Amino acid sequence: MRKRIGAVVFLVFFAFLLLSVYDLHEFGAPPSEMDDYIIKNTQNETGANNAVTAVVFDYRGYDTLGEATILFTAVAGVMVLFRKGGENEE
Amino acid sequence: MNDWIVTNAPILIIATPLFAAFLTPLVDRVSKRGRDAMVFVATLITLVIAFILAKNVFDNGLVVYTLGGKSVGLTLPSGYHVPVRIILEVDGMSVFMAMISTLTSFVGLLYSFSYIKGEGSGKYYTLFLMMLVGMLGMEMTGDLFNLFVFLEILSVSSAALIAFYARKGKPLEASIKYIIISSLAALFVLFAIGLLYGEYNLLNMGALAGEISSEATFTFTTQIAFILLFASFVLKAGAAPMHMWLPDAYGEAPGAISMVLVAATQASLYALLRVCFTVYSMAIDASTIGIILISLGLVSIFIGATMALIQINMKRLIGYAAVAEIGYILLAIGVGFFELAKVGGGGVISEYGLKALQGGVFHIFNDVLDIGLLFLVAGAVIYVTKESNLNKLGGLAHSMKYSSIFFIIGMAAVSGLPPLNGFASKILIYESVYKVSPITSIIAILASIFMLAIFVKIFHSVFMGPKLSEFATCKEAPKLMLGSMAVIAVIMIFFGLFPDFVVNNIVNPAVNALMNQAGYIGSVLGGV
Amino acid sequence: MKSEGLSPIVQTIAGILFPMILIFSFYVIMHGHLTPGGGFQGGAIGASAVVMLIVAFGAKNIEKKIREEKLSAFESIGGVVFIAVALLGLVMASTFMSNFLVGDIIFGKIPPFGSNLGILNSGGILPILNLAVGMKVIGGLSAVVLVMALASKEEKNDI
Amino acid sequence: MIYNVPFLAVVVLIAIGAYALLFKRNLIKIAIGLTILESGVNLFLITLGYREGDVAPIYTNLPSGRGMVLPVPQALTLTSIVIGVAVLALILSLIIRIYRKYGTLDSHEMRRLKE
Repeated sequence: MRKRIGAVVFLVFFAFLLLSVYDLHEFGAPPSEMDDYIIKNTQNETGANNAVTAVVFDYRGYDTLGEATILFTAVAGVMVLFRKGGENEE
Repeated sequence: MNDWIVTNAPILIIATPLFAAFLTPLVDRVSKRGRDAMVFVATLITLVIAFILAKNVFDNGLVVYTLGGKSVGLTLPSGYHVPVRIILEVDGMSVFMAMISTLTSFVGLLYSFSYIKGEGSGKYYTLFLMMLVGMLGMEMTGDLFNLFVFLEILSVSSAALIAFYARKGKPLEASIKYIIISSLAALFVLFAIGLLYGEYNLLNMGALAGEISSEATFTFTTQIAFILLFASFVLKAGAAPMHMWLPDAYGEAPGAISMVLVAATQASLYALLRVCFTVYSMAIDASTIGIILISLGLVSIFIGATMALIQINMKRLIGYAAVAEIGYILLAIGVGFFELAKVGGGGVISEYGLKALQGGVFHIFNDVLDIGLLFLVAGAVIYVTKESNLNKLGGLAHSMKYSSIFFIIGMAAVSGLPPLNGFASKILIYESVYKVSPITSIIAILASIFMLAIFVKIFHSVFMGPKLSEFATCKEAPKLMLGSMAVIAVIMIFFGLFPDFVVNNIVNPAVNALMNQAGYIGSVLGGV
Repeated sequence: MKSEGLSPIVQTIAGILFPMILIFSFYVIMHGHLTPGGGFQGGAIGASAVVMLIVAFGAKNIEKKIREEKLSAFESIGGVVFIAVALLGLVMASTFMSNFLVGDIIFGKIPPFGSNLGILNSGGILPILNLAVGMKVIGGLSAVVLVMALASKEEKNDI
Repeated sequence: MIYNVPFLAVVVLIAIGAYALLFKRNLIKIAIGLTILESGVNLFLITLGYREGDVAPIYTNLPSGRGMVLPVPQALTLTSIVIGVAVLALILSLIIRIYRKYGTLDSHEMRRLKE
């Protein structure tokens, strides 16, 4: 019974996702107002030839700070999990 | 200098704890005391900046901050009509949440100083600061993808801290449950962001709200993106049908982390409000969403109150009470949303609709304080006795006088007894919900009474009765722990005694900010 | 220590390859603003060099040479540099993360518009941030792999 | 709409990942499911930025007369991949710990939280 409910939920979910991309723009022709600005101005605003790097470190550099933070957090988390000692805690 | 701080406060509030978190492992190698001092100072500075920012926003309205731009207020690149860079947008609701986050983190840090000892304490404080960064980042940002990034920071650091006692089994189970559910929710948030990006080529929430402002542009893809965002944030906020991770996570985390986790859950709730009220409020059928929120709230109240009854672990019981409290918030917000639909938006709302929103937003703060205080007391009990089973605990009031007083304050506030803060917000909720549906209001009141009964029972079993021999050597909790509990208790009593002052000065700006969608859009796109 | 690590052939070749991979990683990091790549990609390459050593020599032997706390500190320095550069943007120019080095002497050249061969001395703060993130990723990923490798070697009764 | 096949591939990937999350009991398989799901979302972001006939958005040695695909989705994908790595590292560490503690990876067998 549990499995059957799961299957129904799963199928509904699958159909739902299919519908969601069905209505999206045609593949290969996206709207591009924001990106066109970046492509046109990346060289004179950031001095970088690579527009992706310009987005990663300049236009959306704050996100990159966040993602570097996540990596740092995960490393700290892994080290906490495997730390030595700690038998007598709590 | 002062102006400089005020202008740059939206980023400094995030950069300060982040910088300290990166420095912690380096300082930890040199001196443990130095590390503690640095973490304390960083959190204190963050708290101060939060209040400076709050004053600025309450006085002057919404603040924007363009990251990497030529100037702070230059949201659009010169001569262009869409925002390109990441923009922080801080309105009344953001600073309201920021005050909650910084306050709980500060108190939680004080508590941790005497609670956390031994190996791994350096990493503990790193992760602790990262939780603060994650919450503040979510609350400050005006960019959807950025919201996702900080949501993940919050999830990863919380999961690592829930599993802090990694030698035991239960924290590991709670943690893996939490991290899998969190990343699942975050991935669907990301998918929804992708849908919105593919549809409008925008990531800024204000600009997106401007695009989704009418029925015509509210396409099918956009609707599905809304459903995904709504479901994910409800899941992260721990509302009832998707609450299963919450009592485990709250119950197994170290004492102070349980309290900060409550604030972290409210950050997800904030994201839900942001999506409903700001990004989609013009286009969605608000009455339907209102009814969905009300039913989610009712289910949460019901499940939270009934499941709390059968728990024998003290912290899990409080965790279920937290589910019920989230239910009250969702109920009130749902009623407000329902009323917003009736008059057709535009910032106009009926009197009791406004009251419902006030009650709901006020209750966010009170929930964190009440449940947080109970978790702190529970943490102290576990710290002293090494026992969390309610059937084995007893007679602790003989040795832990102050803790038992704080527990009474906490339980009275959670059950909505006057003159505490829980009463102040719950009376607003009951009053306004009664106007929409009397039966709902009665259920909410009954659930509160039920919670009072549960908490009186556990108070009796934990603190009352004769002194048990196995706890004969137990002393009162350390002073620093009592001090942090006292800070929370004093704020709660203050909120309970002067509810009007709080509602007028803190809650109302937040509520107005939530309803002022045009202002939010205008601050990005200009024109208002 | 007999069971630790692979055969001497593998160990020798890993020892020879290790500096080469690090140099390649450095190249990918420093040319991040000109060619495909950047801090994360280069950092992942560098971390793979460390992982290769861990596989070849065994985690215990590597840990004697370099402790995971050192790697973690290395990562911390990367993070501190990143946020310090971002804060310098706030102090030197207008906003947090602003690219204050464009037009300056270091990394300040602005390339001609359109297709060009690429100038290494361009990109403003981008190369510095690339380097910081590269440090972070090398330190972070190798620390994670080292810790996990050590943990899976631990005796079961150590729990 | 034959041209929307990449989007369909995304949906299939996400569905496979969701299937593993819903029906599998082995924690490692759940982690793999999460990774597949994440790959699906990353592929979705990348396909969103594709413009027909265009090249990567890098000006170094750009072939003349060619346009560029959108750079932002690539940057978002990069961010999302690193986040995925971090989360996966944490999940795998938790799984190692759990296996040490209980000696099993079956999520149904370790329901000790139900008191």
